[in-house]
Amino acid sequence: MDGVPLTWFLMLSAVLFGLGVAGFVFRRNIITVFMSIELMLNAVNLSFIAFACRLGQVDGQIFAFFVMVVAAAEAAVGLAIILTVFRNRATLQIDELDSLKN
Amino acid sequence: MQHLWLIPLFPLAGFLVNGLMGRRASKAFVNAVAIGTVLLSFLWTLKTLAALAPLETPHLERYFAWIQVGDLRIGYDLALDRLSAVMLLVVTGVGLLIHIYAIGYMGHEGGYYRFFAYMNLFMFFMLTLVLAANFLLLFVGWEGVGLSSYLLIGFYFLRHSATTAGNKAFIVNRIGDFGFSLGILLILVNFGTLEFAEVFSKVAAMPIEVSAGVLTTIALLLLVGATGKSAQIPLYVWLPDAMEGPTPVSALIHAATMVTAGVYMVARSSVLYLHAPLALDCVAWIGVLTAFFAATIGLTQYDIKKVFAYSTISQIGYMFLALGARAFGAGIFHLWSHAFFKALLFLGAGSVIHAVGQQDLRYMGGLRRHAPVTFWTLLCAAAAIAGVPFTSGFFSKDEILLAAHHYSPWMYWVGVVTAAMTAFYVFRAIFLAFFGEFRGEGHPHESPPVMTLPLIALGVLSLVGGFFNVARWLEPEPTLAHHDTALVVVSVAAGLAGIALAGVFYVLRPGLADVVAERLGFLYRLVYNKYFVDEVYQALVVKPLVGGSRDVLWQGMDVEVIDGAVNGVGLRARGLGRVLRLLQSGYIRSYATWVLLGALGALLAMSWAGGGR
Amino acid sequence: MNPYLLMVVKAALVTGALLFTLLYIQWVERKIIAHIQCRLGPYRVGPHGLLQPVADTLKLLFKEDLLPGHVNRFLFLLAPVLAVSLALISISVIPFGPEIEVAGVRTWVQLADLNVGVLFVLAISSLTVYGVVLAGWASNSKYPLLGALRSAAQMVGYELPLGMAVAAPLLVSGSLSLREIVLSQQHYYGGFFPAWNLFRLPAPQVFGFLVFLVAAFAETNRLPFDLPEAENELVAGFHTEYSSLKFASFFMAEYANMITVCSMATVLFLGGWLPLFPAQYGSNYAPALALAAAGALWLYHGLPSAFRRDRWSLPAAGVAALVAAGLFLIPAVQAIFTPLFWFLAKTGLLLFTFIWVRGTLPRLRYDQLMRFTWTFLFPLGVANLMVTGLLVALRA
Amino acid sequence: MAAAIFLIFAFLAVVCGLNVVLRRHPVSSALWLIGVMVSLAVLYALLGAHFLAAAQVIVYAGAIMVLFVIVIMLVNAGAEQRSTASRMAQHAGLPLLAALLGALGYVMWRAAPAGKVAGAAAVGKGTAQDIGRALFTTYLLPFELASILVLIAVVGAVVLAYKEMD
Repeated sequence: MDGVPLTWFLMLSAVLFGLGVAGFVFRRNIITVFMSIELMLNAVNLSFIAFACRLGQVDGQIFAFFVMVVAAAEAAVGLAIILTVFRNRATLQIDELDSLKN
Repeated sequence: MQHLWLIPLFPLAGFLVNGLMGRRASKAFVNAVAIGTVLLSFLWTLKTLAALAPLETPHLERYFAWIQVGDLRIGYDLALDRLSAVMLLVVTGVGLLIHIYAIGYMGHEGGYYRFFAYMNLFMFFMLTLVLAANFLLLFVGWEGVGLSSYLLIGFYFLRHSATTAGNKAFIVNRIGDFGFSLGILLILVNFGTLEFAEVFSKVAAMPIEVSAGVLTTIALLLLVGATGKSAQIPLYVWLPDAMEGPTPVSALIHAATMVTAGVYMVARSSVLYLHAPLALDCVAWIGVLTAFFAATIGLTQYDIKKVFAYSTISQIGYMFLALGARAFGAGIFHLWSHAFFKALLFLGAGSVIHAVGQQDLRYMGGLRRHAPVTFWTLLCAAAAIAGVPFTSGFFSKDEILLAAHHYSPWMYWVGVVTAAMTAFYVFRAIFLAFFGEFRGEGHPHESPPVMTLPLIALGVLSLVGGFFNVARWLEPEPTLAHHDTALVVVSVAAGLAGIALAGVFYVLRPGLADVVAERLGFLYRLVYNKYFVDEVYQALVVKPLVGGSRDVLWQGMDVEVIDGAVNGVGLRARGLGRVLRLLQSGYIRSYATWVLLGALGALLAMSWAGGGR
Repeated sequence: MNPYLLMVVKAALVTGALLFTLLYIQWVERKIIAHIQCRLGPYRVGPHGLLQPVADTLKLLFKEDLLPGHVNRFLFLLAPVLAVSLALISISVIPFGPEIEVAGVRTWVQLADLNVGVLFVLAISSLTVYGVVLAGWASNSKYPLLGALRSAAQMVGYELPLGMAVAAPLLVSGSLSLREIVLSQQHYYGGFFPAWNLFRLPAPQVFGFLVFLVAAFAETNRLPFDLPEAENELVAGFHTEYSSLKFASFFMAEYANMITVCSMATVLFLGGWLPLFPAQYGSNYAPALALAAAGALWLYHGLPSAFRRDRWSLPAAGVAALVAAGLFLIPAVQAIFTPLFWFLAKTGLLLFTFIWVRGTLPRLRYDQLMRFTWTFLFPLGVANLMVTGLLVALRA
Repeated sequence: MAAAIFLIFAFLAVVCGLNVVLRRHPVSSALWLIGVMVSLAVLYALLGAHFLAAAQVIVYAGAIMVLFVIVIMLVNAGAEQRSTASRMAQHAGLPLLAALLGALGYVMWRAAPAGKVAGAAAVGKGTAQDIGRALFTTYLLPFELASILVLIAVVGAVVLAYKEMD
């Protein structure tokens, strides 16, 4: 858009991505962790769309579209997994789900 | 575009349908698919030939690049010329008749669908072999027919002898194929292409001093493959054992089509061989020796299928003799007539076996009355193979012997003696089976029409097949100008003498044969035991090979070195894993941190490499 | 004229009209339900209970605003705000009429025309579920939670057929802008039969309309799909813990949603502000005629009425209607208000259907509700969409 | 005007994003995340991607986040407890995150030194027609694959969650 440098969008995208990473690394609730992933995806989408706008192409938007589709599929399956985990282990603490070690 | 690809495709479709769904399908369905696809192939062959007649120049069809590496392009290309047209007619026509015959012969066997699926698979590979426009595709067909041959020899896989015979055929063929593939590689290295037309034009353009060594090596290596596939000395030992397979298989694969693939291949490479005279001399030697020795063994065998198997080896020896004598057309001519009468001999033998449930000639006899159709058709075939005038075998054998005489007179005389022996052992089998009193048990009976009709068709073809002179068709300008009547008379007389001798030994004076055998003593035992070739091979090749494999390769190489190395690597990996396992904390957040580290690394690597600009 | 000022004026007008409608649609509903059930309905406050909504509003305003101690305070307060604001936003893209000229200013009777207006409405309507869900969850109490869960599943479940039903007329009209969609329905078959998307070739959207209407019932939590607030099993569903103004907000949101979906149905299927028949057959005089008829009826019934109060209130209304009818004969007024009349008539008819259904049909069981959408409504919507797409593609 | 809108909604997005990470209760995080998504939708619209702006709200806020909220309610997730099981994340997380942000900033600073304005040429690229045309021509195969992916996800989710109905 006129007057808004591309870099601003990319900065915002980077900041949101960083927030997502922080959530992923530092949060203990598995659902919140999952939401942090969505936050990262959103941040990346913003980059895609900003580049698409900058280059005057529609391709970046298509990528963002596919990211959304994949995110929807991922959310459906991921949440089903979380529900199953919760049924079996009665916890959402990510650090307690550590039976896949050693 | 004549859509040549359809010809091999039909049997392949039949193989897939029967192989995948045949188990649950009815016999009628399996029959319809198996016969129908071969019939379609046959009809399409006829249509194609009619469209392309008179086929004076080869017809090439390119479909797609199979292998494309640098300049090398090996395509899935099919070609049709007169040589492959003859082969096509033999394969699809005789194949069709044998398929029909098999309905009756295999009617009560288990694995019915499996049998026909394999037969169709064989047809696919054989047609690929015949139609291939380059050496590699030919090799595909070559190996494929070997595979189907192995599968069909071991069809009665519950019989130990059948699986052993299958293995033997496969392994012996492998030796030949090794040479063959080396030959193909040498062609590729020297000419940079595998396409027949290009290779042969480059061969023809090669100066003689360059070509002699290379071409002779190539031709000899190809010949190794041919001897393996076509059961010639020294690799013929698998064919008699291959009679363990069902009789239609023996007729189709081990008499009419597959075993003649070597002849076809040498004829196909005739240009190459003509530029390697030494190799061609080898072909002639191998041919004449095989023809003679196999015929002598055939004299003494009592298993009807073994008799015909040695006869096949001997007859293919004739074909090789023709090829070696530079009479390629004559060789293919004999291939053509041989396909009819030898398929008929096997099918007739199958009918006899079907009638008495027995393969041993000593327990047959007098079947003339019980199985008249079988008798008369077999008689046609026997007449043809014995070279009785104006049957198909007469014309083709005549061509060969003439060429042999032109090439080297002593080979002609060996050929004549072999012809006499051929007539003798074939009629010996006929007389033992059909004359005299029935010596076996049970009630012999004629086969059903579905079996006798193909016999009749092949009988007619055996009698009249020679009037279509394949040799002239393939080589319009005959290499031999003169036609020596005296030589023809001699060979015919030899054949008739063989028949007469057989008649004396087994019809007029039964018992004389045993007396003669006793007189000959050692010689008879030597021939009866097939010159102990199997035993010699066992002692000289198999034993050392197996022993060496066990002690050196298995215990020494495999267990000590390879296993040691593999296990050592495994142990190291486990040791390393014990350390790296500490990373596997089970905490997702730790993993996330590692991912973060990786992402950072990737980012830095990218910006260091100049990305982001 | 300053475009921002114009926008403000338009926004004020639309908001005012909307709030007024919200206030009085409850009165209308109560009256209609009452008459369906052979009652009189509100009658005490004002003539024919006309001041009842005002009284109700005052009552709710002055009731004690309870904030239960066990709730999540932030979300508890956020939920009604979310519900009502989302319900009101969608109205901004609905086109009520064509471009008009008032005192030299040309403008569209629409607050904003987005080129993805339909998607905007869908997006907003997909968010309305949060109001309910958050309310139920923040209440921290079992009935609201159950109501909220039911509501979430129901709204997600019925949003799909709704989306399918919305997509089909888009294909027929070939645009995502609500204004363009209305304009595309402008012609008449044979000179008199309206080419509304409901009837439009090549793919008449009869099934699409039905699917839309049924899904709309569920989306707005109306009977027969008002499971989230089924009073005989869940007390009052998600808003059990709410009182006074916050309760009123949910109430308002529900009616605002109803108005939105009815407007959407009008725009998507019934030709928006376009008249039922073309102007040469006198469609411009239809409003005057209708008002005059209503006025005459009220005068006829009011003058000899049995109730003392009616003897002046009904005739007064009748006279007012007749005056309005007269106003509609003035060309300037006619030009501005006739499209509006048609729009309101169609939307009103649909709203009446909503109320009528509420007065007629019983509530479904929850499993019936879910099975209905997943096994019938959604497949029907998909089939309708595919057939429509096929027909449109064939014509193109 | 555009810059003002950008600044407002970028600020909103960052504030919401911070809250997503900092709030201790999953429901709060989810709601703040919706805030991020809606702000981003506005930014998409600002960039001319109207269709994606709508899709962002419909798909992310209207579908995915509803799922999240419902699941949070179903499992009745409370505020999370602190735990320090992952020493790796505890110690290396923050420095690495800072390094990542620094690297990103560095790359961006190198790539776009100053003043490059997001192109005005883009306006009008991003309507439903443009997206649809690209989706059904150039990206037809990925589109179909995505539909299969979604189908698989539906089946997978049903299979995973089915036990509940026993």
